[in-house]
Amino acid sequence: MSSILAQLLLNGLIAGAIYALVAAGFSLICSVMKFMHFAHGGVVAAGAYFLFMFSQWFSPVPAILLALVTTVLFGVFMDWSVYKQLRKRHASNAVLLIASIGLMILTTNLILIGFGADVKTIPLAQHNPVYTILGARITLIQVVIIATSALLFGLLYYLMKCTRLGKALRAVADNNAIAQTVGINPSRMYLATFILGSALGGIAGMLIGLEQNLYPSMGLSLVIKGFTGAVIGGVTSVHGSILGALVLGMVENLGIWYLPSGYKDAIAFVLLFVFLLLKPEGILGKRFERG
Amino acid sequence: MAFSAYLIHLGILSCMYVMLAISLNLALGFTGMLNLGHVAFFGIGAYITAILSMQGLPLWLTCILAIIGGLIAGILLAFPTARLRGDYLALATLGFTFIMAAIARNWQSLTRGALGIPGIPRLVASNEQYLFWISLSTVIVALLVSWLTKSSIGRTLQAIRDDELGAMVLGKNVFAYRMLALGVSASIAALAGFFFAHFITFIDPSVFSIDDLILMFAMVILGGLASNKGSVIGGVIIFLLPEPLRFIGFSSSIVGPARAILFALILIGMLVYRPRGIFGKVDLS
Amino acid sequence: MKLVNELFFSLIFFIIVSACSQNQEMQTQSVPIKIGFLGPLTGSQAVYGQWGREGVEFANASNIKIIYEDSQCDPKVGLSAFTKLTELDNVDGIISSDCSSPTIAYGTVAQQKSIPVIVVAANSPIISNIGDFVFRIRYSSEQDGKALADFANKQGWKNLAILYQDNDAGRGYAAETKKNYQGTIVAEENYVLASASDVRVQLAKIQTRNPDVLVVLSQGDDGAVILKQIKEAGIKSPLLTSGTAFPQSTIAAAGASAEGLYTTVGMYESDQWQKGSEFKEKFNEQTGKNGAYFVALGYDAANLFSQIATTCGKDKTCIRTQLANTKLYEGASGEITFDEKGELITGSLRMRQWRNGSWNVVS
Amino acid sequence: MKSILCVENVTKKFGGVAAVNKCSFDVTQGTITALIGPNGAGKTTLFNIISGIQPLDEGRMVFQSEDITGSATHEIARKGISRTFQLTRLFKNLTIKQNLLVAKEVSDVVLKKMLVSFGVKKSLSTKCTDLSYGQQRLVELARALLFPHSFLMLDEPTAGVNPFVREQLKKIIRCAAKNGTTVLLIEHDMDFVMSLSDHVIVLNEGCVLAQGTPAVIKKNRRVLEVYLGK
Repeated sequence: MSSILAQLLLNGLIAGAIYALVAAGFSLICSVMKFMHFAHGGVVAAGAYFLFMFSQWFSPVPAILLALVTTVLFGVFMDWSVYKQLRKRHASNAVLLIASIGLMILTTNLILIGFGADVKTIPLAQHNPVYTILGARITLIQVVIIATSALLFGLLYYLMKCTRLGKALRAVADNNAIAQTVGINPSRMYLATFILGSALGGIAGMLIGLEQNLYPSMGLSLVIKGFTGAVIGGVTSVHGSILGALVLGMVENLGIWYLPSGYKDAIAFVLLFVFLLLKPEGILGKRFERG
Repeated sequence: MAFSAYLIHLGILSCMYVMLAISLNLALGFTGMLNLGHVAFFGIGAYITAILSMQGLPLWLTCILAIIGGLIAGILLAFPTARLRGDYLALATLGFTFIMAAIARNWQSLTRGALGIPGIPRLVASNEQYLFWISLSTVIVALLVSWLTKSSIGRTLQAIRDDELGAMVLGKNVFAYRMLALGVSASIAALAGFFFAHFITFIDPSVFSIDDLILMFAMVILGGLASNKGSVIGGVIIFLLPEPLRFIGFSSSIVGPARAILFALILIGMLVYRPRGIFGKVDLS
Repeated sequence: MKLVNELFFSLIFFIIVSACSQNQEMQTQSVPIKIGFLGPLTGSQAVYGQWGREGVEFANASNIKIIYEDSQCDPKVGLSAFTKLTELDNVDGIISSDCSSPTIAYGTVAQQKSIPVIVVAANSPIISNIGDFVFRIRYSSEQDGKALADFANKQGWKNLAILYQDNDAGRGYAAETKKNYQGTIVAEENYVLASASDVRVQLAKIQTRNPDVLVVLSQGDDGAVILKQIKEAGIKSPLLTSGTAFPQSTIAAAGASAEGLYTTVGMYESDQWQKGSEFKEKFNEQTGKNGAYFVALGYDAANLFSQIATTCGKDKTCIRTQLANTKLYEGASGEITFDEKGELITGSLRMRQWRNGSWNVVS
Repeated sequence: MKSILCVENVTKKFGGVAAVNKCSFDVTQGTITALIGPNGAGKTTLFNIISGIQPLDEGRMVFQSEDITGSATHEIARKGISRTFQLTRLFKNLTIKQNLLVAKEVSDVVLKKMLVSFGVKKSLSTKCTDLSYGQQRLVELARALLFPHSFLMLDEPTAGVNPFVREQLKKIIRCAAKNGTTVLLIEHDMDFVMSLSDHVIVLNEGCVLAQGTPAVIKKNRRVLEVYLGK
């Protein structure tokens, strides 16, 4: 029985790590710019599809780099063309949320026209050896996913807490107006946030694309799990969201060990409800005070 | 004759969407509640009448029970979300829609799960009669909501939307009013679900799909927040707008996604260039 | 910023202009019989609509005019599209390469309006008793389930586990397999398409029951991931599935993890059907794509309507009777004969196994 | 003279800092009582505690011999406590008429008369966003007066208003007091306070430093030290 338990915990860790990759980018953008960037799912899906496209013409390493750059450009273009116009018009974050849902639909359907509807897999992922730890089986890509999300946890913690950029981002997140009085230019910070957030989204998309199938509406289901994890961990803290996403992965996988597996999404949302009611600031976040 | 039958069909579905837009506007436009759970109430209404009418209950009874079911669901959702505002309320209510979809898919003894419920009795034989009944009830719903929003209750709802604290200090029990708004909005959505179930005679968990949710939001925002006239016109425009796409000579693999892209562009375009929509006077706070 | 403005308004202007021009061109057509095509061209199931459409277009029968509509795999949109086709274009027949829920929605109305419908993709058992105007030319999930159960009985496997996708097709397969299986069902797990990418927990639950054989019933496009995860989970027991659920593209995507997979097979996939192999070659030459079963079904549906149109013209009841008496029609997808409920009669399906890169028929 | 409101040992801490610290005082029925003190003395926090917006950590509040500690804002309001805010809070998307009707359903005639007497020369259907700052303060005060109340709390009514509106406010407050309303107001403008109030309570660092008639308070050494500094 112990090997099954080990497999369950490992599955929870893998699923949690995948959600964490999405949650990291989502919560970075959400904490600095104070709105739920739903279309981050579209950026993640774009990352996966760009890797699929480039890996057909280039060898793996250039394909990955090209895919990352194009995803960042796509994310920044999204901010420039829609969110920036809304910010100029002092749109509330509810308006930004609805606009991001609109962008999510737009991206999904652009992928549908561009890449067609059928499910794709990325050719790079063919040789994927399986390892066994304590009786539980894990593939190379899954190890890379867990390692990346752990690395991101540390890197983002370091970035936000110990670098000048991180302090500036947190200053803008805490109070945009006052941050300006000390010479921080918020629009440059927003650009940096979107570049970083979209890069995280691109990395998430590529790794998830290697691990699972690619289908046009993959972005939506991923971003929903991503923001649920972010809320659990604390939307205002990036590394908190990564932790929250891991918790979500664990609870989901352990949950459907006892419940019928059809309730997997429902478990995620009951968890979201519980945190929204009892601890909206999440495990590590601070009160999400807004004007 | 043929063209009129097609128009009647579109008329029936437009009435359904107008009811959904008006009721969503009551929560979103008048009370300022970003409720992404509106499609769940629609689904609850559809399932209640489908399950009960298959047991042989008369349709006027299942209609009332569907409305009451919607009311109860709206009130129940008001409790856990009492303290939530803005994006957090949006996330929680979106979660409610997904939970209802999972229940519809997994509680197989009640809802037959993914197989859905076929053979739901039609309300009336011909579509013309159906159009009469659904447009009658749409007019009644529109009058009820516009009376409510013009009354002192409606004024208090708008006060709560603009400044909750200000309303509280004037003795208004904000939670009770929000519960009322969500309850009424939910029961109208459930009524729309009732008409849908008896028109299409087959429902399955896809009634809880969030694609419809985005459609409803586009209708309310295009029409204008806190304007019932706006929701009616926004509902009709958004529903009928993609119809000409059917007649365009695109190769059909483009027509499908083009419709969704058209919606998304309209939604984003409205939010950027005209956030108040056509008739709205209020910004989404 | 100006750019976004122009782009946005020019798109709207372009759509409206081309909408008006399209109407004139429709009137001047000579009047062959008109057939409406309904299928999902967007959404997660869009691949089924697109396969069916490719088959129908490939047939390009001269005496029928096809009008395509997108149902988005949604009953509301499907019914609107159906009403437009039957009321506006007053089509004389429908080819449905669609999901079950829209098919059931407009199938019931087609039956009332006595419009013949050929169902190519929808799998739900409900469709077989909609009425005598609705015909289905693909072998149904019942036949699949029965063939899988008989094979497992014959191989002497005592305990069987089932993993199926929780939709009408998956439920139909699972129910039929359980009905015909003599051994004990040790585990029954399902998953939802949206989170299909992760069935590890279901597999872990199945492993604790250590079944002799695992039956996997999915809608095909997520099959590759499931096979990969089964291999990763180290499940050694033989794998059984339905032929339509695992077309060649999924087998290719699954790569090494499809090794040793048994699937039910109609005449078409197993290349036992001469006309089927010819169709595949012709289709591959002209389009460069390999013709999935659903493409062949679309092709047959168009040809059936075209052949019947020569005798019946626009008389819908005549089309229905001709369809009902179709006997041993040699289609690309196989031999087509309908039973009294309009379902395809096929001999019991054969089984085949995928071993080092090729199929070999086993029963 | 009966006291309408008793505040006993009220304490409110914000993360260790005691904004209001064991503060006790009574407000006598029918008087105009002013609450003064340097910035950060806890005046507005105290107002928010009385109207139930901020929960208190310790202490009790009794209004017309009924304990209102911990009751919800709308319940406290319904007991007859009406208030205005330091930063005017009007329902921005609603007209003047709608704003006033939320407080109490009255005929247009009454509303028009009130606007005239307040010196607000705008039609009832003007949207609040089209009013000047001073006019907005007057409309908020009108709304507070319209709301059925016996106790009126005003948070810095004269902040940022021109002298004409200031005189207008003085007239309105005197008239309200004459009709039996008890008024408690926070104010920094000493002439306004001294010429208007019957009783003055001086708050410093969250507790009551001194209280008495304006004349007594003017000469109280400790009050001068706190205001003018040692």
